[in-house]
Amino acid sequence: MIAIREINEVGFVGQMPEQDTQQQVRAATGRVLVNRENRETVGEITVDHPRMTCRDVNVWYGDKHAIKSVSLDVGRNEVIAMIGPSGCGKSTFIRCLNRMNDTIEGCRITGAITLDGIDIYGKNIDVVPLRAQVGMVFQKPNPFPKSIYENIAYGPRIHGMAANKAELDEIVETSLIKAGLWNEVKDWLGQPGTGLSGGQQQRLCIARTIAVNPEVILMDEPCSALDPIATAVIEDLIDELREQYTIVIVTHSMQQASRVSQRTAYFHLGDLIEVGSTPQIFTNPSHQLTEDYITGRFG
Amino acid sequence: MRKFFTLMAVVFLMIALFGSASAGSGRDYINIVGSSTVYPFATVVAEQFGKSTSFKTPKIESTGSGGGLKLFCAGVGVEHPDITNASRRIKQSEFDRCAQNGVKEIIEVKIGYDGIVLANSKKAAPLKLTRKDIFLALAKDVPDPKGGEALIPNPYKTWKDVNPSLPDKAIEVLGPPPTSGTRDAFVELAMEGGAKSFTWIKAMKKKDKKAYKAICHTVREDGAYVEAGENDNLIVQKLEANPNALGIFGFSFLDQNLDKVQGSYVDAVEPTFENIAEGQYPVSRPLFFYVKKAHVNVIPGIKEYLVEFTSNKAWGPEGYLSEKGLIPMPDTERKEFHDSVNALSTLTSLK
Amino acid sequence: MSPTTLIIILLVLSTFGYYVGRRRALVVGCDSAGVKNLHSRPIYYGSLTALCCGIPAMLLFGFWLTFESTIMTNLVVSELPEALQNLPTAELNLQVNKIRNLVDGNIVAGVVEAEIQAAADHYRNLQATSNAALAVAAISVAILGLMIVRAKITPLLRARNRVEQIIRYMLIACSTIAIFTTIGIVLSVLFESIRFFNAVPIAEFLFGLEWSPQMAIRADQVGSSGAFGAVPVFVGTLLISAIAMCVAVPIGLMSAIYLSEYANKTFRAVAKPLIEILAGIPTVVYGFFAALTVAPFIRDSGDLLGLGVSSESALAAGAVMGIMIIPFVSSLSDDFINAVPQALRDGAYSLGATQSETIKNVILPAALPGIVGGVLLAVSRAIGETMIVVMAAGLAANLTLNPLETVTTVTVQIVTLLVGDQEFDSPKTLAAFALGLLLFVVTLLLNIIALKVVRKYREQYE
Amino acid sequence: MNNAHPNGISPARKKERTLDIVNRGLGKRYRAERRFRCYGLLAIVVSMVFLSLLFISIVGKGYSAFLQTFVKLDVFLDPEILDEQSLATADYQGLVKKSLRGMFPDVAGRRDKRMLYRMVSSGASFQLRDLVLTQPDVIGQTLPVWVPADDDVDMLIKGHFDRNVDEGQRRLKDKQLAWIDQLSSEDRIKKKFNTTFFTAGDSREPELAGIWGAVAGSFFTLVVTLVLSFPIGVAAAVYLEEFAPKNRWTDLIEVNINNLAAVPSIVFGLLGLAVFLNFFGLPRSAPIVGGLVLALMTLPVVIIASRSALKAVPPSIREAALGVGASQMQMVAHHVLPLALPGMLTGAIIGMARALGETAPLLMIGMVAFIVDIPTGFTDPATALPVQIYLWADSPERAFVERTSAAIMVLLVFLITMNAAAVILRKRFEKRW
Repeated sequence: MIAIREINEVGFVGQMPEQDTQQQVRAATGRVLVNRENRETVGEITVDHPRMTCRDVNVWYGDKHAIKSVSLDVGRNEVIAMIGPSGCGKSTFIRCLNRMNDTIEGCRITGAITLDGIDIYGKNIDVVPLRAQVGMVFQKPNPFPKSIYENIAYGPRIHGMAANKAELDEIVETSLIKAGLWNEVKDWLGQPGTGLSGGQQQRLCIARTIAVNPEVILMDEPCSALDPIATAVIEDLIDELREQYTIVIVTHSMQQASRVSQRTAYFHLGDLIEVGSTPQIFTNPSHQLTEDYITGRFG
Repeated sequence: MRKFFTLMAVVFLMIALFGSASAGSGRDYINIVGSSTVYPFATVVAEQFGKSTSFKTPKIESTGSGGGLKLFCAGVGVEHPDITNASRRIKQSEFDRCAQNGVKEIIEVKIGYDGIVLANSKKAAPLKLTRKDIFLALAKDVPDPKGGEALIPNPYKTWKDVNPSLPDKAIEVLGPPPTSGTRDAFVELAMEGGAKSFTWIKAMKKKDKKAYKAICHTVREDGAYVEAGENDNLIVQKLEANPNALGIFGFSFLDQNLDKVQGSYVDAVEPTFENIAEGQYPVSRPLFFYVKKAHVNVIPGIKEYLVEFTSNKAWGPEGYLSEKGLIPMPDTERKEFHDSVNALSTLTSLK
Repeated sequence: MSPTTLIIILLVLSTFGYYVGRRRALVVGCDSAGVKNLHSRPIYYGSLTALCCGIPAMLLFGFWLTFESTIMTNLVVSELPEALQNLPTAELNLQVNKIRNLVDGNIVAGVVEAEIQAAADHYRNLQATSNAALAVAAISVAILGLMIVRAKITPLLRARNRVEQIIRYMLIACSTIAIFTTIGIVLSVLFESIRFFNAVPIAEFLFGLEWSPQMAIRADQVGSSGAFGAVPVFVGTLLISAIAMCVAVPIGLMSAIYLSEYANKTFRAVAKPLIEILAGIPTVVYGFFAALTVAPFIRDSGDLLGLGVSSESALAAGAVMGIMIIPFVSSLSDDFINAVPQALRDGAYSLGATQSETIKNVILPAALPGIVGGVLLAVSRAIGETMIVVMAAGLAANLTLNPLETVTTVTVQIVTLLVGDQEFDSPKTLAAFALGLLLFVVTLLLNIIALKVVRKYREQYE
Repeated sequence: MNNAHPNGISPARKKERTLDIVNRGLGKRYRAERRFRCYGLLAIVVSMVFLSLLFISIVGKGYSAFLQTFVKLDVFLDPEILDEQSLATADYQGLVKKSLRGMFPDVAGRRDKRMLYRMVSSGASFQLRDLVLTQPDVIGQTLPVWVPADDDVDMLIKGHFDRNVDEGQRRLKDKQLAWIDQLSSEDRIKKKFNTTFFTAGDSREPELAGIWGAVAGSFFTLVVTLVLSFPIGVAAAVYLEEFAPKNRWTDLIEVNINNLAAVPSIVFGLLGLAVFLNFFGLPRSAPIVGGLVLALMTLPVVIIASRSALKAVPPSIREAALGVGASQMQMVAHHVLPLALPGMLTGAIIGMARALGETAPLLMIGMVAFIVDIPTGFTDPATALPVQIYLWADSPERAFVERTSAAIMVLLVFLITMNAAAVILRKRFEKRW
């Protein structure tokens, strides 16, 4: 197959500066796409009783076509991982799920994304409750320049979730407990959140998200700025959170994806190449691109 | 690099040009300072003088009579002013100070009269005051209204308190600071005049002149008298905005703004051109300027400026100064000063 | 030869030196093994020659001009007849002025006496001689410099380093001017202030509650009591500044928020420069506006409400000053709001905060230190603002916090105390310098704090 | 929405779904949102209102100053009065008066005559003099001459005086009004463009006053300021940004510069008074002193702007230059400075604009005098445009209010042009690295 050879050829350019790689890969896959007339995703994109469904989602940043016709379901109480090389659109994709892309100028989205059967890009949909339901944790921990307590209490406070101080205290405590941070910070709740270590900050951000009691949590490479020990703590946390929440996690670490997720979706240059159960994707990928990526030929 | 050199070269060129321009050139224009009351008259004369002769137009700074005399008396020489305007006569202390600094020959020129008016906005009714009212309203300490020869801090808040025939309005008077000749003349003519109506105060003049002056000349400082600077025009603007306030300024400002403000009657005399010229209006004072004789043949144009100022077309009854509000002197007085200026006769002592 | 011609000649000479130096370098460089042998590029040899030719000559020229006038005057005076020479200095000075006017061809007053005319001719001669001497001296210095450098040019001469060294010294000299300015300011107000504090105790000045500097300036005049307590003046200044801030901070901050968070590009492109026009309007225009438009308006509206508003109310001056400061606050706040990282906004939005909640609870607290610094800078500007208060605020130093009353400010007092009356001995004029010192110190402290805060804030997000 | 699935909240605290809680408070929150947004818009609207009020009030007061009322006189240039010897000093005023009397032969009495003479400006006689001096052959003819009307007449024609108020409260009396009406009906009154305003120096007569003297004063002052502050400012910025080692000395310089940028301008006036006037003995009221003071005041602005322009040049360019073996000085002169120059120029223009509008320090150094002659050099006594505005704001004549406003308009035109130039320069040369 010519297409695969093309990709194989670009495999080595991964060592070149990122920009060049992308351009080369784009050039290469330009040819790939011509050959791959049917761009349908390999694997089962649907699940029973999906929490969120995406159909034919396209995203443009100005002229740049960042996501190309992606369809994918997110099931209940599962952790679904998005993997793929840099710039493949996985972050863009999850930012569509709670309309964080709205804040980016020149971003245009087509297609349908539903949450519990309701189109979140529908005319009368309000982003505020949507985002309260679909929380998000970012690549770089971004605690507010306030105390730890205030960081957690911020969401419940603006949404009016606590009737009084005691309830708020309780929410803060449970959230911190769930995020596994309680024991570390319970005596320092008044200290600024920015004073914590990177891993703690990220868990603080997770706790902040949990405090609003969302139904879906989006995590955009939550461990990329952390060391392996902090990463391990977060991964354990994700595992625990799965009990109560639906989690969509973007990661460029395949190991992490295999450790925390039940399903994995592989993105490549804006296309969703393959979806499947995590063990299947990592042990027996159906698509050549997936296999190349997983086996480390590029990425 | 080359650009940098060019830049540097230009800088040096400029600095050198300035240097050469400022080094060693003489002053060829008259430098006048002094009263803000005389300023409008002096500037008109200066302008006429500049336009009708080949001399440069004098430079005139408005510094107030006190400040002007101080600068004037600082010494003889190009760096000191040649002429100072004053809205009152030079005082003995100033005269001595001048002499002490080498300014021994001073030519005194009286140019005319100016009424000091207490004016208020046309939106309110004109006030009919007496000098006694003015004294009682504005002095720092006034005779105890209960009688007796004691002084108490000024208790009056409204004009009605001062005199029941006056309106029930708060006393708010905008007037000049003590550096101003207008203020000097005002306290001397209006307040002292009013204070004299108390016989015991009048009697004090002979006994204890200093205490007498302190009573007559000290203006209250509790906010009823607002020192509004020497900017008479702004006072007029402010009066227009505030119908309750009175302003103290020269007649020329009243004359210019007759559509906005009106002068209060003082001792039943309205401040009009005629009344002041005839000496009816009690609060009017002469205006002067003083010239250093030592400068006369050195700084170009001083003599010619004096001629212009003392010409009939300037200070005469139909002269252009009267149009600006200066009240001309009687013919004999004008002639007297005209002659003394022509003869450059100097002030020997203050009679 | 006039100084201007001389300067031009020196410049031409320097240019000539440049070519001589370059040429020499080429010749010297080629003498050995080609141009490559030269330490620096030929233009540096040229530049070095030009500098060594021009700078000493220019310095000589400068010194000459500085002292020329004094020396010549003395020479001329010594030639004057005894009678004139024996005049007191001041009158001699006048005669010299007359001579100078004659020399300059100005109109001269009165009759020109023969001896004065002679002196003027003498002066003119001297001037001609001096100019000629200066020309000869400067040109010879220039040529000498040129020759020396030219002779020194060898392939080993490190011309570039020397040129760069000279330029570096010039740059250093330029950068120290700021220090000299500060020293100049401090000295120029300090000496007079010390004299003032000799007359008025410093504690009385700083803590006195009464300000009434209108002392009698002559012995026979009865002035006011002459109290020099700066507290009312400062309270007045702070009152007006506070009013200004009450106008400027909310409006400036809210406009900055709207422009940076809500407005679309076109709106921003139009509104931002328009707001900034407010900062470009000279303060004298604001003063005129305040005195003639705003103050009467406030006064009239006060009357409608049955309030007694002074026609020189602090409110009018403060409000107009606030308008002036709006763009200052808004553009600084804009900078700081834009400096808040997008990640913080994302964090808040992802929790479901509305835009205003994000702004109020996340962006503003994050930008607060910067904004506070900016506001402090604005306060220091308000305190030092002069023309608006000179034209619209009063002179009466009332110790009050009522914005409807008249108050006075430090700058108003400086202007009224100093404009015109220039003699440096009464506490009245000296008080202006003490106030100037106080003003300088207060704004200095404010600026230092503000700049520290701002810098710290900038580092936080850099 | 589908609420069938248990969402795992601890059974102890039975909680509603987030969505419901959020939706409940949403209306209130959106109202707050809209309110907040409105405040923002309001703030901008308020600033715009202030700006337009300012402009409207000034333009409304001042636009009429660009026109001036002229009166046509038929002047007989009497050879008896104008003899050859004293053409420059002849009684031109008399000629003007005579022609006025000729037009209104029935005016009698000193008072009335005076009122009549007051109708035309005192500048009329100088205008006649200039006419005769330039064209001596007109002597003996009767010429129609347009002379400027007096400021009161001017104000009336422009509608600034209300002619319906009581006579006693008017500057123009009924008789004068009648004469004016007669003149207008004879087409002898006309409003023409006021060239005097742009070509004359200060004057006590509003109809003869112009801003040219002040503009020239401002020009000389700004030349001094520019020549001193720009090169020195750029040199200082280059040193501090490119060469200075980081030590206490340069720290001190930095702190100084930042402080000086925020020191009140009046303090610079005090500096000028003490140092330039009293210590160096430079002349009062001279543009050179004004320029020096303003240069010191603008210097920090120029330095700060130049430094940020230098900072904006990316280090990669410096490294590239150093990498090919340029010396530090060469790197700066050949690469950094040319790239930063537009930014520096922008800063300089803004600094100049600020200096042009500055008044307070000039008050301290005596540039507030009455000066009629147009300054021709750096040491001539001069005033500056903003100071002229300050002086005119003080003048008693009503006609000066419109002239003040007109002078403000001229000043604003200058300032807006300069700022626009700075903006254009920035736009034109702005590089995104």
